[in-house]
Amino acid sequence: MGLKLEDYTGSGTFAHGIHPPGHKNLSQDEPVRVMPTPDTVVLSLHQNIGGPCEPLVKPRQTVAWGEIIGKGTSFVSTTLHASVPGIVQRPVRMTLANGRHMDTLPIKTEGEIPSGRGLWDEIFGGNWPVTGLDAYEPARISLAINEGGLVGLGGAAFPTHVKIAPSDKKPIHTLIVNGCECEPYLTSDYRLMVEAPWPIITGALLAGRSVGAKRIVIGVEDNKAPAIAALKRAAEGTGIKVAVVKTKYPQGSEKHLIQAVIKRQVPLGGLPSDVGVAMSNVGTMAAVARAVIYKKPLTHRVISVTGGGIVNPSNVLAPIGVSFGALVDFCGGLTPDAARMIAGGPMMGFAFSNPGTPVTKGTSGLTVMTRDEVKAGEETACIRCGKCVDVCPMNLVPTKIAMASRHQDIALSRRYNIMACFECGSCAYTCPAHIPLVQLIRAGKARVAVADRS
Amino acid sequence: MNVDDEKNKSAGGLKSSNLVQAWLVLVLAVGFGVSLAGVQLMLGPVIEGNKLNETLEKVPELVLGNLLAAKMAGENQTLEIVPRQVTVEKPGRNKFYSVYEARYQGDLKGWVVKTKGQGYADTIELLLGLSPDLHTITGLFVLDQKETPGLGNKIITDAWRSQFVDAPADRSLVVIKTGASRPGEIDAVTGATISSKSVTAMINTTVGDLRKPLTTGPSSAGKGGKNNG
Amino acid sequence: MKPIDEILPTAPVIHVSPSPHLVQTASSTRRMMVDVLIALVPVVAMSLFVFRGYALFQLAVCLGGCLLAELVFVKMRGRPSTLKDGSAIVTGIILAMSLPGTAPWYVGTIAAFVAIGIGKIIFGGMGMNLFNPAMVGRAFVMISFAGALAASGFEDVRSAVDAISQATPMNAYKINGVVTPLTHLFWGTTNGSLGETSALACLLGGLYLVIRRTASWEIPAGLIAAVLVLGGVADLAGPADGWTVLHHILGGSLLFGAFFIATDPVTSPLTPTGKFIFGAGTGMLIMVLRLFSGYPEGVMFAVLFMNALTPLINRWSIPTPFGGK
Amino acid sequence: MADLPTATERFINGILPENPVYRQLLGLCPTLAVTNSLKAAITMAGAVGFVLLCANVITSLIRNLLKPHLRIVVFTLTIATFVTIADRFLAAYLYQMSKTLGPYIPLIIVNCIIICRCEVCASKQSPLVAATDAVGQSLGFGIALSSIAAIREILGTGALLGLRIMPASWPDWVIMVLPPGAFLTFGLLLGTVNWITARRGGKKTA
Repeated sequence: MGLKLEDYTGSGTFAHGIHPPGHKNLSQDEPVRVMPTPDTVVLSLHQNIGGPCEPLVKPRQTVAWGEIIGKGTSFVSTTLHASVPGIVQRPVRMTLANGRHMDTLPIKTEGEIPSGRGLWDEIFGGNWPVTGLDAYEPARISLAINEGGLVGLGGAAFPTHVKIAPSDKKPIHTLIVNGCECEPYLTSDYRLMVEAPWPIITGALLAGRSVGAKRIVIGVEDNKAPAIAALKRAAEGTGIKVAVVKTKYPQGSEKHLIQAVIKRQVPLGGLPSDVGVAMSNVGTMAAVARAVIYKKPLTHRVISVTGGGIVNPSNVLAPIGVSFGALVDFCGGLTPDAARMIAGGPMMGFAFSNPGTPVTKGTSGLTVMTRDEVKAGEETACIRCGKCVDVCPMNLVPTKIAMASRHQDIALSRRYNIMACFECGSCAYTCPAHIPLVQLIRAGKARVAVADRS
Repeated sequence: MNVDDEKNKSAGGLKSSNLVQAWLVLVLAVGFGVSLAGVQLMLGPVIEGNKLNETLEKVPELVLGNLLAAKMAGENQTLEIVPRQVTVEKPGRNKFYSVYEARYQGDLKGWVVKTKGQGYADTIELLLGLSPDLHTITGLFVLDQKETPGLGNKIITDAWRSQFVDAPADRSLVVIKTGASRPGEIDAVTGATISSKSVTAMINTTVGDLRKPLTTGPSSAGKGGKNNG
Repeated sequence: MKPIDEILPTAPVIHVSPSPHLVQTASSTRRMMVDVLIALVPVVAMSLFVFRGYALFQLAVCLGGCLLAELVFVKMRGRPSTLKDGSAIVTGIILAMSLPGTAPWYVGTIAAFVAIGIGKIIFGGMGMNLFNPAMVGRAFVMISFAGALAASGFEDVRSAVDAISQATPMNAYKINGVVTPLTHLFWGTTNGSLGETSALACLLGGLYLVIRRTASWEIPAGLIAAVLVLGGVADLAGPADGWTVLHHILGGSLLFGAFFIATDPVTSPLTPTGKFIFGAGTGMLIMVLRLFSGYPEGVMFAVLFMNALTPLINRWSIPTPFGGK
Repeated sequence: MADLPTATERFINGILPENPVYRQLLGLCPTLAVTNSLKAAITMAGAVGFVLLCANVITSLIRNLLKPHLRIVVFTLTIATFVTIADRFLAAYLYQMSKTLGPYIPLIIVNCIIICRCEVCASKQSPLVAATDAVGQSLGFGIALSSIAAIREILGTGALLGLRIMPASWPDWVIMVLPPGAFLTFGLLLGTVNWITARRGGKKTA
């Protein structure tokens, strides 16, 4: 199977990978619901990969919706805005879902913002031009993105202005918009593509112009036919292509989508720009369009609240900083057999236990799994069946790395390229001996990183 | 222990002197050398004798058979054994055989040939007794072998070796798996066909090689190599 | 307090753990063992059909021996019983299938104890062993009691079964130059070790394993390819005595070894490249042993030798990571 | 000096607590090579004992005259001499045994037990202590070799010292008299000795 797209040499897939059950039917046909503005939001000062931001507001200060409350401290860092209007409270140190302890700015809601359909229209509705975008200078686009506080909404939360900045050193020829939502359960990007394809297209055109890409392509997996149709319709006449790639985990990984679309391998430790590609998530593109054209910052995002442990699995448009507990309540609460709350999807997401944990810009979903689903098999001895080798999308030997890591053998784990692992979890999913491979490798990576520093 | 300490103190001077060290090593070396020479002088002949005896004491048995050899030993008679070396020219190389001529009161009673060849595990060394006219095999002894214990090394058993006694030497012996009945057929050792075949093949080759040098007499044997006897 | 799992689910109980949170529950080590057992069905059935009581007897001895050995040795180490994981059963059946039916009871018993004790437990139990346990056991008795095994087992003239009283095809060829017809080798109506006679049964079981991905296809593929190449060369170079490369493939324990012994995951390399090298190396050694050594068959020693090389092959075949040079 | 073991301690230590084979893992080359029959093992142990005794006594006698950096040279010289003497004697009076033992008698020169005893004991203590130490270590070596050889000979040939002791129906475990048998037997015995020691040690602390 090929892409059947002119100029794109990719085969639409990559080597290895797994096919976990999708469980997308729980929420894929649920139109995005708009959550009423919560009483408080808690905004972490560290919402992205890179440096945290510095608060610009004092406790008890009144802020408006979208007002800048934090400023990036470094290049790889971005602006933070109030996602609701209200009064800033004293900073609190909290544990985020990913386990990091961070200073947060709670804001007590006071004042009105559009609600329901009104809010949706405010953010995704309106007029999304596909022509006349030449008026926007590349440098201005990047600046507007930074001012909008945009980060990658797919989960990694890399500041978007860094990715989309025009660069002379590494010319970009292709912008790939990542519409692959390969994590099981999650459907937030899917719903956005179906319901609001126009801002995505506009945003992609703007981002493409900013990086100087000659080609723009949106990669979507073949299990999302309605999204493909919607995007194709919206993209008509713009030159943007939709690449239909194979449904497989982890197709949404940057490097693997590039391989699937243009058949280029991003070098180890390198970035997509090393092969002339810029990549961003579909949700980010919609936010780019809003930030550049309407000068509106990122304050809300679509979140999938799903899994067998949620009474009414849904896709929710919610302000950043809302607590996961409030999201759960909005979706009917937890079922009695709910056993694990995960920020993100079940393959790479972070489990947490405090319902007060706030949503950050990179939170693409909340998956609540049931007791039966998380029942882990008993760990037995590795019989070296090599199934983990067969599925590793990075072409590594996970069991060797994990064992080297278990025995704290840094040299051996380096020889097996431990740092190339991006913890997608394919190996641990497949392992018949139920060895916690990812956990071991993660510990090993930390150890190697420490050794590298000293 | 105190005594030791005092000794050390007094020896301190000796220990640090290079000259004393040199003399010590020299004296030791000479002492050891002399004692080794003594041992060699004393035991050398015995060892050489052992080596030769190992071969020679088998000769009567191999030429005359067990009974006759025992009888001769009982009557205190001995065979005259003349060792010689026979060289056989083969394409590309020469092959040497140690041959022992067994004579009794001047009459040629038979030959004993030392031969070696590749077995299953390692080289096998054989002593082969032949009648004077080289028509029959009169005996077989395995001098050295490293065949698999329990299988291949059964070639040293009397039972297996006795098959060769009185076997015809003027045609090739054949190994068969079980039930050798006709002359010239040899039963293989169970589970060790390779070892059995190796020994038989070595015998066939040796007899073939030596037929001409030995039957044409000692004088003509010199044609292929010099007579060392 | 009861453990969390035992509390009735009347209210959500949230606990955390690192990702991934999704596990493929359908696959487990036990399931893989069961797959091997299913794949062994045609082989066992064929051996029961050809050798009747002899096969039943050998199966009982080896299976009993292996289970008892596993029980005893694991207990000696003070570990919880590992009988349930099924690996001892697999070892037992493969061992029985690799022995001739006529081997006396003590051969099977000693082989079983050596297989489990020296082949597996001494290395630290399942997953740790360097050599294929069944082959360690077989090698031990093969060297110890060569007389009672392949070398002369078929000479048991008291045997009631016709097939037993003939030489194995490999021996018949090696010693007397007799070529067994291909059809006999294919269906398995010849003498030999219990499981090796029928090429058809081995192929059926092997295909099941490969399709289930319990055994990787690379090993049998590499092995058979190497035998084809070397056997083909021998065919062209050697005298036409009727023993062709096809006889090499269908005869002896080649297919049984290729599908059931060489594919033992614990003792074979991890990566596909490594597996292919392992298979090809085993195939080459088999042909070298068959053509040039004193033994008529070389599968066991070839597999054991390549087992010893497995850690090295693993080291040679570290795959280039995605995006690496 | 005062805390060096006495003659009695040296003697007892050599037999089990510091057994050269099982506890120190020294002299493994002959341990593996000549233990397929008890007779060969005893002869080997005897030869090692003779060399060890002579080397220890001579080393002890000259210990006060010797500079440390020369000691290995002198040890080797001494050992080589006595090994040659032992070898010649065997060839002269036990010709068949000498053929069986083959190169392993000359190889006693590099047997680490002897160098080790010269270094650890003889070069520090009096000839009397050195002599008892040599006897103790030789006994320990002999016990180790004999235990391995006895097991291998009985299992491998059904006999001990050439006398058949197993019933006629005993199937000889041929592998036991082959080199792999040496490794297996030695490994299992070593494991057993360690296991027993560990258990006894465990009880003591408990």
